Amino acid sequence: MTNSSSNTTVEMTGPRGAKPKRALSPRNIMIYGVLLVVACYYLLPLYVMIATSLKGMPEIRLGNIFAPPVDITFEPWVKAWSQACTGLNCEGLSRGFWNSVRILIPSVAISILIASVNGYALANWKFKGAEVFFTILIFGAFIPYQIMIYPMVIFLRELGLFGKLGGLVLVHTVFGMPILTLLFRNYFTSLPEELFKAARVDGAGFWGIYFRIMLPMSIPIFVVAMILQVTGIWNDFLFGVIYTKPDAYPMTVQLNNIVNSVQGVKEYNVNMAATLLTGVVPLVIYFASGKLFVRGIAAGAVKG
Amino acid sequence: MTSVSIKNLDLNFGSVKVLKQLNLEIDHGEFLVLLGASGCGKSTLLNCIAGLLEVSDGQIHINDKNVTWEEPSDRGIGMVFQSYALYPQMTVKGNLSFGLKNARVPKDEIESRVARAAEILQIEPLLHRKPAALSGGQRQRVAIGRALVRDVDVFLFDEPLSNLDAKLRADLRVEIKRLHQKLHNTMIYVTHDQVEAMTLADRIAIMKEGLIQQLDSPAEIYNRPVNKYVADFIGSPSMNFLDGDMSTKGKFKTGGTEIDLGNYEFVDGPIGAPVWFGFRPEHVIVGEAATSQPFSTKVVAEIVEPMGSDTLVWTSIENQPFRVRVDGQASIKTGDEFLLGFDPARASIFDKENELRV
Amino acid sequence: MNSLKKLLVATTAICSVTAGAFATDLEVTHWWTSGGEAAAVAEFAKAFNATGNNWVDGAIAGGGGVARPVIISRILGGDPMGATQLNHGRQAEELVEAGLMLDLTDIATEGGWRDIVNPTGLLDSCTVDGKIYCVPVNIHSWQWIWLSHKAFADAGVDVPSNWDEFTASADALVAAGKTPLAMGQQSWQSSGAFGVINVAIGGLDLWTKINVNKDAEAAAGPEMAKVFEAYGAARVLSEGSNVQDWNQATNMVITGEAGGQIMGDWAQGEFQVAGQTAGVDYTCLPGLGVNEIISTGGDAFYFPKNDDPEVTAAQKELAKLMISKPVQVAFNLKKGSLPVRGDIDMSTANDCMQKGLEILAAGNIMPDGNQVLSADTSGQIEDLMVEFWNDTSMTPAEAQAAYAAIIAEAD
Amino acid sequence: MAQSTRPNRLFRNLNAKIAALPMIATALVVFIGFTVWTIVHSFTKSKLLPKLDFVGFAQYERLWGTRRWLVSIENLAFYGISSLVFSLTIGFLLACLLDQKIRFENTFRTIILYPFALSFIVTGLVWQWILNPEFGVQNIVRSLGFSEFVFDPLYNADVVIFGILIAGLWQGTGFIMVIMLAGLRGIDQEIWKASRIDGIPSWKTYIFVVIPMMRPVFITALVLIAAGIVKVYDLVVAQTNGGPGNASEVPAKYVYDMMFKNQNLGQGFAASTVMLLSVLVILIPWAYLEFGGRKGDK
Repeated sequence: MTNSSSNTTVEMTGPRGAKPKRALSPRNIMIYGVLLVVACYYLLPLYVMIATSLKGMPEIRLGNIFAPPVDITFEPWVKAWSQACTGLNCEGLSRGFWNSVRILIPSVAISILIASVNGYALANWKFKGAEVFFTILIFGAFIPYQIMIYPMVIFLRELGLFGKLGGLVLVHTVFGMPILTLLFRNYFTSLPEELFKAARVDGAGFWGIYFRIMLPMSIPIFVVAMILQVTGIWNDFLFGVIYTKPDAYPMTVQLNNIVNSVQGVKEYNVNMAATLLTGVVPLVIYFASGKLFVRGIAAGAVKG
Repeated sequence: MTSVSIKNLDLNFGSVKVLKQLNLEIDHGEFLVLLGASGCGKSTLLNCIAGLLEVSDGQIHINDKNVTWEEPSDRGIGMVFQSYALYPQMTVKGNLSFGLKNARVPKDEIESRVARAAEILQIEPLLHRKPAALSGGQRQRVAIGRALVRDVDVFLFDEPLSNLDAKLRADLRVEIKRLHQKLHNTMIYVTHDQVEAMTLADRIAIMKEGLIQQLDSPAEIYNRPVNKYVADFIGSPSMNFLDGDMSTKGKFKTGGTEIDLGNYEFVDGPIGAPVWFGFRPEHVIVGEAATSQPFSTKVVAEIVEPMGSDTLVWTSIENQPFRVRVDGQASIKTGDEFLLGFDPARASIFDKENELRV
Repeated sequence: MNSLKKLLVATTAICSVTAGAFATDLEVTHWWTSGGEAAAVAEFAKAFNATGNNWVDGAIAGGGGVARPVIISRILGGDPMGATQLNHGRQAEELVEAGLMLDLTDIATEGGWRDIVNPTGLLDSCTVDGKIYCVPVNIHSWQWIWLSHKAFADAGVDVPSNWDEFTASADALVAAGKTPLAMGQQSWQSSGAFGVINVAIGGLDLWTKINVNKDAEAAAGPEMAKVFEAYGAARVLSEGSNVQDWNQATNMVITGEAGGQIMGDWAQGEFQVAGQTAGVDYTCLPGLGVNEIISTGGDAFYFPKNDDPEVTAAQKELAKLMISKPVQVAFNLKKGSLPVRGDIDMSTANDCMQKGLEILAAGNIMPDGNQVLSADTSGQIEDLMVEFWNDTSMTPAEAQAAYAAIIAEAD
Repeated sequence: MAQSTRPNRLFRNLNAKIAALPMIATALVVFIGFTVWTIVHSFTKSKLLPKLDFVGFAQYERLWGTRRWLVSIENLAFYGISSLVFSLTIGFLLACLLDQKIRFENTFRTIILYPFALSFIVTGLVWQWILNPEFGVQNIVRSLGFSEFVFDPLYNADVVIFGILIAGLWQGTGFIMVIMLAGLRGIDQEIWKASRIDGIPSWKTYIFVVIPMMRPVFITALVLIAAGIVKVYDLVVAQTNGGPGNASEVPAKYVYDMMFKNQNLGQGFAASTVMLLSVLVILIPWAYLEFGGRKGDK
C-alpha cells in the first residue's frame, strides 16, 4: 500500500461518472422557458419599433403592429431623419442629433474632468471639511431637480449663460457631479496608497501625481464614467427642455415634439423611426461596452 | 471495512483534467488528511466526495453504498468550510438546527442533538448569538457543530483552520483531534499545512496535479518519502538535496566527496545512475559527536539563523547549499568552520530521471 | 408642409440676395405648428423677409401650454427672442410690469392703431399704464361648433342648426357608428368647450358675472347648474373620442368619423387645408347656434426688450408690418381668424369667416377668458374641466362646487 | 539647521482645495443655496416673477386643496409602491434565474438590461404605440376573435397608471436585476455548499439565507428606485402628457406646469418643497441606517 499512485482499474458496478442529466428536465424547461418569455417581453418594443419603422402607412393602418413588415421601406427613416417637422422646421431629427452631439461632447468632457479631480482630491488629499462637502454632494444627488430648476434659471441668467450651450454644459456638470465624484473617489481610494506616497516622496505635487500617476492608471474608470455620462446626457429631457431654446433642443426634446405634435395624420412609422434614431446612440454604446456599462451603473449604484 | 471508497475517479473542467483515475480507500474511524500545494486537486476531491461537484467518471462509495449520483445531503456526511459558511442572519442555534428542521427531524430530537453538539464543542453560552457576534474560533466551532448534529459517520473538513491566526489554529487543531478521539468518525481533512497534517492524520495523502503521490502514515511519509516531490514538500526546513551519482555501487558521489551508503534500505537495490541524495537538516549532527557518524566532513557556516529553540545553519557541501538544524544553544557563528556528520541510512535517494525513491 | 418649407427657403434666399448686409435676424417664437397655422405664419415670414430682414422661425410644438413656459423662461432667463406670440390678456402682465417688454406706443400712435383696431378692447389688452406693449394680430373666437355633413348624412339626419338639435341627433350618430362630439384630451380643449357652453346655455350676463366680477355665488347658483348639466351631457356625447390634439379631433369631423367639435375658429384652417368648403362639406355655428356671439380673444405679438438698436428697429418694423392691411388679410385668411382692423376687405373670406365678421360688425362681442382670468386661474379651471371630462364618476354638481371654489379664490 | 515654518492652515493642501472648489461651490450654492431659495419662496405669492411677498402657508393650503395635486400624489404613491414591489421582486427573481449557471447568461442579461440605456422619452413613446388601442395589443387580441377585449390603459383614466407602470418596469427592472445579480454573486459560495450539505432546497436557501444576507443590496436598490420615482417626469410627458384628463399627473409635472405654465411660481415652489420632504422621509432613515450606525459622530 505504500505506493498508491493508483492507476489500477477497480471493478465497478452501479452508477458511475456524472449523474445523467436530461437536457429537458422540468427545472431546465422552467428556467429557460421563463427566461425566453422574459426576453420576448423585453425585446418586443424594440422589435415593434423596428417593424413599424419599416412599414408604409397603409400597411400600418391595416395591420398588426407585431406583424413583420411586408413591403420594407426606408422612407420613414429618411423622413424622420431629414424631413419631419416641428412647426416650420422640417429638418427632421438630424438637427436634434447634432444639437445633442454639441451638448454631449463638452458636457461629458468637462463633467468628467472636474469630477475626477474632485474624486482625486477627496481620496488622496483629505482636507478638513472635505467630507462635509462630499456628504452634501451625495445628498444633493437625491434632491428632486424640480426644487433647483428655477433658481438655476436665475443663476444662469445672471451668468449670461441662459439658453446658451455653456449654460446646459454647466447644468450637466453640476448635476452629474455627485455620482461621478463618488465613482472616482471610490476608485482612487481603491488604488494602493503606497503608490501615492511613493510619488509624494519622489517630490511630485498635486497635479503631477494626478496627471502622471493617477490618470494613466484610471483609464477603465474614465471609460465607465464616460459611458455613464454619455447615456445620461443623451437621454436627458428635463434640462434640455428648460435650459435650451427650440433651435438648440437636444434630440429627446425634439423627438417628443415631433411625435406628440401632429399635422393631420399621425405617421406612426416616421414616429417609430425617429424614436429608434434617438435610441440608437445609447444602444450602440450599451451593446459595445457590455460589461463596462454594467460595471458603471453597478459601481455608481451599489457603492452609494 | 471501508468507510469511504473512491474508484477510478476522473474530474474534468472542460478540457482540464483535475483528477485523474484516482483510487482511495478510507477505513472506518480513520483520520485522513489530503495534503498538497494549492491547485493540486485536494479540495476538488473533497467536494466530489461531498457531492458538491459532479464527477466525470468513476464511483464514490460511502459506507458501502454507491453514492455517486446522490445529493450531498443524502450521502451521510457533514462538512466544515474554510469561511465557516454560517448563515449570518440566524443564531447559532438556528444554524445548528436549520438542516434538521428542514429534514423534518422531530423537535425534541433536534433539541437533544443541538444540546449534545453544543456540549461537546462547549458553545452552550453562544447558542443565542448571531455569527457576527462570535470570534473566528467560535464560528468554526459552530461550523463543526453543524456537521456534528447531522449525526453522520463521515466528516469532511475543507481547510477549516486557514482563516484563523496561528495561536487559535493550534488550539483548534487539538480540539479537532480530541473530537476525533471521542467520536471515532471517519474524517477527511484538506489542508496545505503540513503541521496540521502530521499532527492530525492517521494517514496522509499527498497530492499533486490531481494524483495521489503517497498515501501513508505521517511517520512513513516523513521517513520514507516515495519521491522527491513528497520529500521536498514534507519537513520544515525542507530536505537538502545533493546532486550526484551512484556509479560506484553502494556509494554516492558528488564532486570530490563520496558517501558510503552503508545501511541504506534500497527499494530495489542500488542502481548505477545519477541521483539526488536527500537528507533532512534535523538529522545532521555537528561538532565532536559528528566524528562518530558514518559520514562526516568539515564545512564553513555561511549564514546562521537562530530561531530560539534551534538554529539553522546554512553551509555547503561541494558548492551545493546544505542546511543544518542545530540546537539553539549551539555557538556556531557566521564564518566558523565546523564539523558535520550523519548516518546515510536516514537519507532518501531519488533517481534523477523519474525522481522516485531508490 | 414640404411645399411650405420650400416657399420659406425660397423667400429667404431671395431676400438674402436683395437685402444683403441690412438683414437683421429676428427670432420669432410661436406655437403655431398645425398645417393651417403654419401656413398663416409663413405669411408673416414672407412679408418680413421682403423688408430685407430675416425671419428666424422659432416654432414650439405642443400648444400654448408647452410653448409659453419656454418663451417666458427665455425672456426671464435673459435670452429674449426678437418677438413672440402670446395670447393677449393677462399672460404677459408681469413681464410688462417688470420692464422686460418693448414699448410700442410710438409706432402705435404713428400708425393710429387706436382708430383702426376693432374692437378696441384688443388694444386695451395690450395696454399697461397707458402704454402699448403688443400687437394684436387676429381675433380668435372660441364660440363655434363645427359639424360634419358627411357624418350626418351617414346617420341619415339633417345637419343640426343649434346645440339642442345637435344633442337630439346624437343617438342617430351613435347608431351609425359615429362619435357625436369629437374632443381632444388636452385640458385647454375641454375647458374651452366649457366656456362656449357656458355662454350658449347660461348667457353672457352670467358669464360676465362669474369671469369678470368673480362672483362665486353665481358660479354656485342654479343657472350655472344648468350649464354644468349641459356640459355633462356633452361629456357623454364625446365617449369614444380618444385623440389627444385638437386637430386630430377636427380631423375626425373632416373625415366624418365624428358629428361635430366645439372648437375655436382656428379649426377653420384645418378644413381649408383638407380642401373642404364651408356650407358644403361642413357647417359652422357661432355660439353653438344658440347665442350668436364672438369672443375677442386672439393672439398678439410681444417684443422683448433688447440692447441691440438694430434689433429694436427690426422689431418695430415687424410690429408695423403685422398690423398692416395686406398682411392682416393674407394672414387671417390662412389662419381662419378675424382681422383686428375693421377697415379691410375680407370679401375673399369663406362662409364661416363672413359669419364671424358680421357678428363682429354687429358688436356682439365678449372678452376672451384669457383676457379676464389669470393664467393661474385658467390653469385651475382647465385642470378641473379635463378631470371632469375624463372621470365619469365626477358629477356635474361636484364639478360645479369645485368650480365655484376656484372662482372664489381667483384674483 | 533650517527652521521649517508651519504653513498657514488655509494654505495647506491648497491645490487640493482649489481642485475641490467646483464641488464645494456645487454643494453650497446649488444643492443648499438653491434649495433654501426655493423653500423660502414657497412662502410667497410669487406669480410670474419671484417676489418676496410672504403669505405664510397659503400656497401649501392651496396645494393640498387642489385635486390635481392630490391625484399626482396618489399616482406617485401608487406608482411608487407598485414599482418598488414589482421591480424588487422581478429584479430579484430574474437575477436568481440568471444565477442558475445557465447558458447564454450574458445574452439574457444584455436583453433584459438594454432598455435601461434608453431615455424615458423613447420608452414612453414606444409603449404609447404598443398600448395604442387602435393598432396595438387591444387590436391584436380583438383580431384573434375576442372582439370585446379592452386593453387601452392610456385612454382609461382608471388604469392609465398601469400603462405607465408597464413602461417604467420595462425600462428599470434590468437595472435592479443587475444590482441583485451582483449581490448574489457576492455571496460566499461556501454558504451554498453548506446548505446543500444540510439538504436545504435552493428556494428555501434563497428565502431564509440569501435574501437576509442581501439586505444591504435590497436597501440600496430601494433607495435608488425611490429617489428615481419622485423624479418621474419624462416618462409621463412622453407617454400620456398627464392624460387622459389629469389621471396620470405626477408631482414633478405639477411643479413644472405651475412654475412655467400657470405662472404661479409660489405654488410650484411649494409643490417642489413637498417633493423634497418626501425624498427626505426616505433618505434620512436610510442614511441613518447606512452611516449613522457605523460612525457615531455623523
